[in-house]
Amino acid sequence: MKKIINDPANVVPEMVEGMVRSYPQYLEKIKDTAAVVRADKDSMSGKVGIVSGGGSGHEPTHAGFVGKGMLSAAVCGQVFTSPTPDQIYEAIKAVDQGKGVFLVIKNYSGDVMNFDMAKDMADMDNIKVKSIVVDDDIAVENSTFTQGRRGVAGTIFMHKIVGALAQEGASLDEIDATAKKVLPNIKTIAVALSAATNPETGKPGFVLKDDEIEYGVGIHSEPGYRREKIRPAKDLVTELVGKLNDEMHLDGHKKYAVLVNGMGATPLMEQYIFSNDLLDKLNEFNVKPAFMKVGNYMTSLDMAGISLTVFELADEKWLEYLNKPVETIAW
Amino acid sequence: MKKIINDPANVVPEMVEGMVRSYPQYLEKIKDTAAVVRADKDSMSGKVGIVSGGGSGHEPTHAGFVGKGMLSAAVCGQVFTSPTPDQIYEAIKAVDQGKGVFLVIKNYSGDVMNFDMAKDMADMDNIKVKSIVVDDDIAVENSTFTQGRRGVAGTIFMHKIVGALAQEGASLDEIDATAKKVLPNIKTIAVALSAATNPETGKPGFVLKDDEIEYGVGIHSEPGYRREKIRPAKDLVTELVGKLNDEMHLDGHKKYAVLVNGMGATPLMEQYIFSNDLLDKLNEFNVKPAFMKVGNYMTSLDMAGISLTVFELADEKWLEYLNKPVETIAW
Amino acid sequence: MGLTVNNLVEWMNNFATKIEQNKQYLSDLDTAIGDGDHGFNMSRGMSAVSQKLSTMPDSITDAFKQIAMTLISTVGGASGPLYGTAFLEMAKKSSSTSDIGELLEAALTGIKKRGGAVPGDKTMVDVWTELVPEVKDHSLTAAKIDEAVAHTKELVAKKGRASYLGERSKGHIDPGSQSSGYLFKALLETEGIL
Amino acid sequence: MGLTVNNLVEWMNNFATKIEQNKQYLSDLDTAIGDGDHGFNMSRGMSAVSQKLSTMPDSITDAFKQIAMTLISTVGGASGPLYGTAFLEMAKKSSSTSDIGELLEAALTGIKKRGGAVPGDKTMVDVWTELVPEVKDHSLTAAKIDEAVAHTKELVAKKGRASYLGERSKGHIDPGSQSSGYLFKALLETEGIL
Ligand SMILES: Nc1ncnc2c1ncn2[C@@H]1O[C@H](COP(=O)(O)OP(=O)(O)O)[C@@H](O)[C@H]1O
Ligand SMILES: Nc1ncnc2c1ncn2[C@@H]1O[C@H](COP(=O)(O)OP(=O)(O)O)[C@@H](O)[C@H]1O
Ligand SMILES: [Mg+2]
Ligand SMILES: [Mg+2]
Ligand SMILES: [Mg+2]
Ligand SMILES: [Mg+2]
Repeated sequence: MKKIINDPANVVPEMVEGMVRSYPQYLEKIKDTAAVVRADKDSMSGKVGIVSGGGSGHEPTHAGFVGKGMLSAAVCGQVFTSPTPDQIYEAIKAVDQGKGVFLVIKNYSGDVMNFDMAKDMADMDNIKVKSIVVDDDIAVENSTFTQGRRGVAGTIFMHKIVGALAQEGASLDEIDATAKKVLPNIKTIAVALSAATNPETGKPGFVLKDDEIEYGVGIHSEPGYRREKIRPAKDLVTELVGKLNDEMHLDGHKKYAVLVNGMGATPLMEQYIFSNDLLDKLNEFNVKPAFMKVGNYMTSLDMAGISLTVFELADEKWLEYLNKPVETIAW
Repeated sequence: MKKIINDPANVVPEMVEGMVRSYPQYLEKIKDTAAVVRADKDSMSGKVGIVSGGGSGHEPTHAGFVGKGMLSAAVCGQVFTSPTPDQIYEAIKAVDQGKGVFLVIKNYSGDVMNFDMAKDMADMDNIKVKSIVVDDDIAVENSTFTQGRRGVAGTIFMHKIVGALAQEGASLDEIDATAKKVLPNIKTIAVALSAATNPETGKPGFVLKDDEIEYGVGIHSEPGYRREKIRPAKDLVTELVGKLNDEMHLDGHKKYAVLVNGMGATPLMEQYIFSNDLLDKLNEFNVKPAFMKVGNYMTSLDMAGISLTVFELADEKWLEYLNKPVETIAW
Repeated sequence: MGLTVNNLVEWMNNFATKIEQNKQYLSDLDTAIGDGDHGFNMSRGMSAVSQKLSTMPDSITDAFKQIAMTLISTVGGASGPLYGTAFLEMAKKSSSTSDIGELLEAALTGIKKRGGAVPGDKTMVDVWTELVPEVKDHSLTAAKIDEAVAHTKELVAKKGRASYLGERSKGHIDPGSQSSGYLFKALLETEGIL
Repeated sequence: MGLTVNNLVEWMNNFATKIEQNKQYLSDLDTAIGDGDHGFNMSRGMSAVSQKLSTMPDSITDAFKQIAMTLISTVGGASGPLYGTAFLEMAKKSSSTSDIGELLEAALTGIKKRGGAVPGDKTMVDVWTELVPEVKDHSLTAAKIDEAVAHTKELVAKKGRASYLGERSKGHIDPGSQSSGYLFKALLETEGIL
């Protein structure tokens, strides 16, 4: 493991300091926590607060999306480890303006439980808290008897939608209702060329051979659904779009937002080549994305790979929300 | 070599297609070239055109900076290979509005010669062309008898300044004069943990051991000035800031813009940890950056490492120019 | 003699030592079917607990509360709220009883409520469900602990990160069950509580 | 006999073959002191030239012009404008002479002007400077070509990418000099021109 760090045990606090100090126009640290809150307090006044967070290692997610028009605060857990309830609770308190706070949680048992405990703590303070648990990763079979699907890159679309709603003054209930409608329309699937190496453990999550790839991996190097020899970008697109189409039945009469997301160590060159093939493939379905982003948004440290998110814009307003300007580091 | 590509010989045209198709709001392809021009033609009307470019593999540079307030066009060469004069010439013609065209060139013999030939071609069309050759990399000893220093990440500050000037209607001569003043104030130095693997050759530029780093590498895996064992982020900062200080004598009474640039495969987490140590180190010089950016701006495919650029804001207006809003994919 | 502040602290310190010694092993178990951090998470938490308990708490309730709060605020991940909840429930229950069997039963109820797992889901719930009755019956043995932990190997995960693997989670010991095994081993080794 | 359209095309095809055969070697030389692409750059260019010349040009001037333009628009990097300029200057000169020595002399002047390198800078200029007089004197031999190329090994680069290495560029053959060596070898092997 060769990384630009100091003590592996301190990567998160040092990273948070670095972010906040590099971008004071957007971020402030919440005292004695690894959570950050919008520097522009005026933009939050009278609005519902939006709090997200999770394990670190997914930068620019989540802190990179804190700012006017998007998140009010983000809580940074240890690497790939959910933040603790006390920290989430501090973030909730820091953003509450009496209108309530909405939590965007990715569906991992750790995240769900820690955010739930924080909610319990906020309840005792009479802060109204509602939440959505994002589960966009279609690699995992869905079932009510299990943990269900993971929350991955599609989460940033959720951040953008609820952030835009909050900014225009929507109530907690309105935000909650829209988030629930949005949720089933966001689907993501990934392919990895290599796993991430957690600085704390110093080991990669899995090891792929020099010519192997794995479909369906999660953002913490959770193993995927199939391993095979590397193939041309076109074939990767065919596999991933095929999986997405099975789920959401791509339809040229519908509108879609698309996110091609680099996992951390994948050059933009590869992401754009993938995007080129993707747009060809979507053309076969008569689909032309109404909104598209390509880049490193929900990373997994130094994992090489790409995830593909398709978000069906079932409501005309959602495209408007995606296009609303924000003041953040990374959107 | 494991990459998300199709035919290695086609990576550049496919990448350019992918970029233009993913971001039609910013970019258009110039017919029969691998050059892109601003989609927003109105924003160029009556203004000096700004053209940059160079070998590909540095994404989001250069095409990611094409848009209102920054570049008018960018020419994408083969991977790590200067574009050819005919392509540069097409870009010059595509952006000329009768006010002349300004070229931002990185100091590599290939780039300089190809852009020079394009200039000759434009001359024959009576298009006024001026240019600046950026040579911000202090890793290499300077000398008038040699090629001189390389142009690296600091180039994006040049893009921003001349782009802002052009946007506010400055003349070609004014832009040229400011660019000349800006040039000696931009200095960059890098450290690599691994070299880039060019998809065409399939080989890394150099090989570092599992615990080795190299200071002073270029953006095409040109070897640097010293190789040693990996050290804590703090020590890397000390080395790089030391080199920069030798050149520019950091001074708390002066204003600086800072760019912490990831080389492609370095997670943002590491870049922010580096930034945190950097800001501590700059504090020792009583320097607090007036402008700062952290992220992957001038990459070198899948190279792991960081470059540090310090830009002395000798003129108050330059900070204004840096802060002017733009409409690009990547600034 | 039963549970006292002293032997509770001893139990925790013993647990902390076991976690520290098996930090890598626990993380390796987690690498196979999770994200490889369980040992590091627990070690971060239990060394904070040891640190905290170096100042002797005033009461059993106080001790449980401190353990719970420390775990909740340092461990994170899935195991943090689960172990945290377990000790929080023991804190609550300890105002009415100091019987370790009843306390652990309250803890188990808390874990199940917090995580929604049921026996057979290949989580720490399996080990606790197996061993709490043994504590109550005064029949806990090292062999029974080992067996309860080993039993999770055959199961297919339905909750937690391992559930994403479906059938492929079979054949691996559940890391949270293994750390719970250490908790019960430490309890067994602490004289006077059982 | 001297230079004709026919033997010029033969020369170029022979050069293209040599480049193709040594593509990897040229890139390896460039990896040591540059960016490892010289073989790929030249191969891209010369296979385009071969392709272009498969339709026989009308005149020597026309042929040189086509070669120049093809190299300029396909090679890129440093070698593209340099080889391109060389052939462009030969095209210009060919309106007044078909003497290969004079043509190559004009080419060398163009290369020096375009790149600003002087002999000793460890660039293709070294090989050209050494060999053009040999062509003019009708004394070019394979051994002299090899020697001129090998001589660049000792030099410290002052121009081009290798210059960033300073002293460390010593001990490596300059890739552009090696490809120029192939150009002269191909010339030597083409009957009738010299
Ligand atoms: N819903 C749940 N109910 C009970 N136990 C759970 C649940 N989810 C996870 N666990 C336990 O937590 C352990 C993993 O803990 P840890 O690795 O620290 O957290 P994370 O999975 O967030 O990385 C699992 O081995 C399992 O025993
Ligand atoms: N200024 C110059 N003058 C003459 N020849 C040069 C100059 N710069 C580079 N060269 C030649 O070009 C060769 C490198 O070409 P190539 O690798 O194709 O381009 P690049 O350096 O842009 O990758 C060098 O080996 C050298 O012979
Ligand atoms: Mg974890
Ligand atoms: Mg090159
Ligand atoms: Mg884990
Ligand atoms: Mg080269």
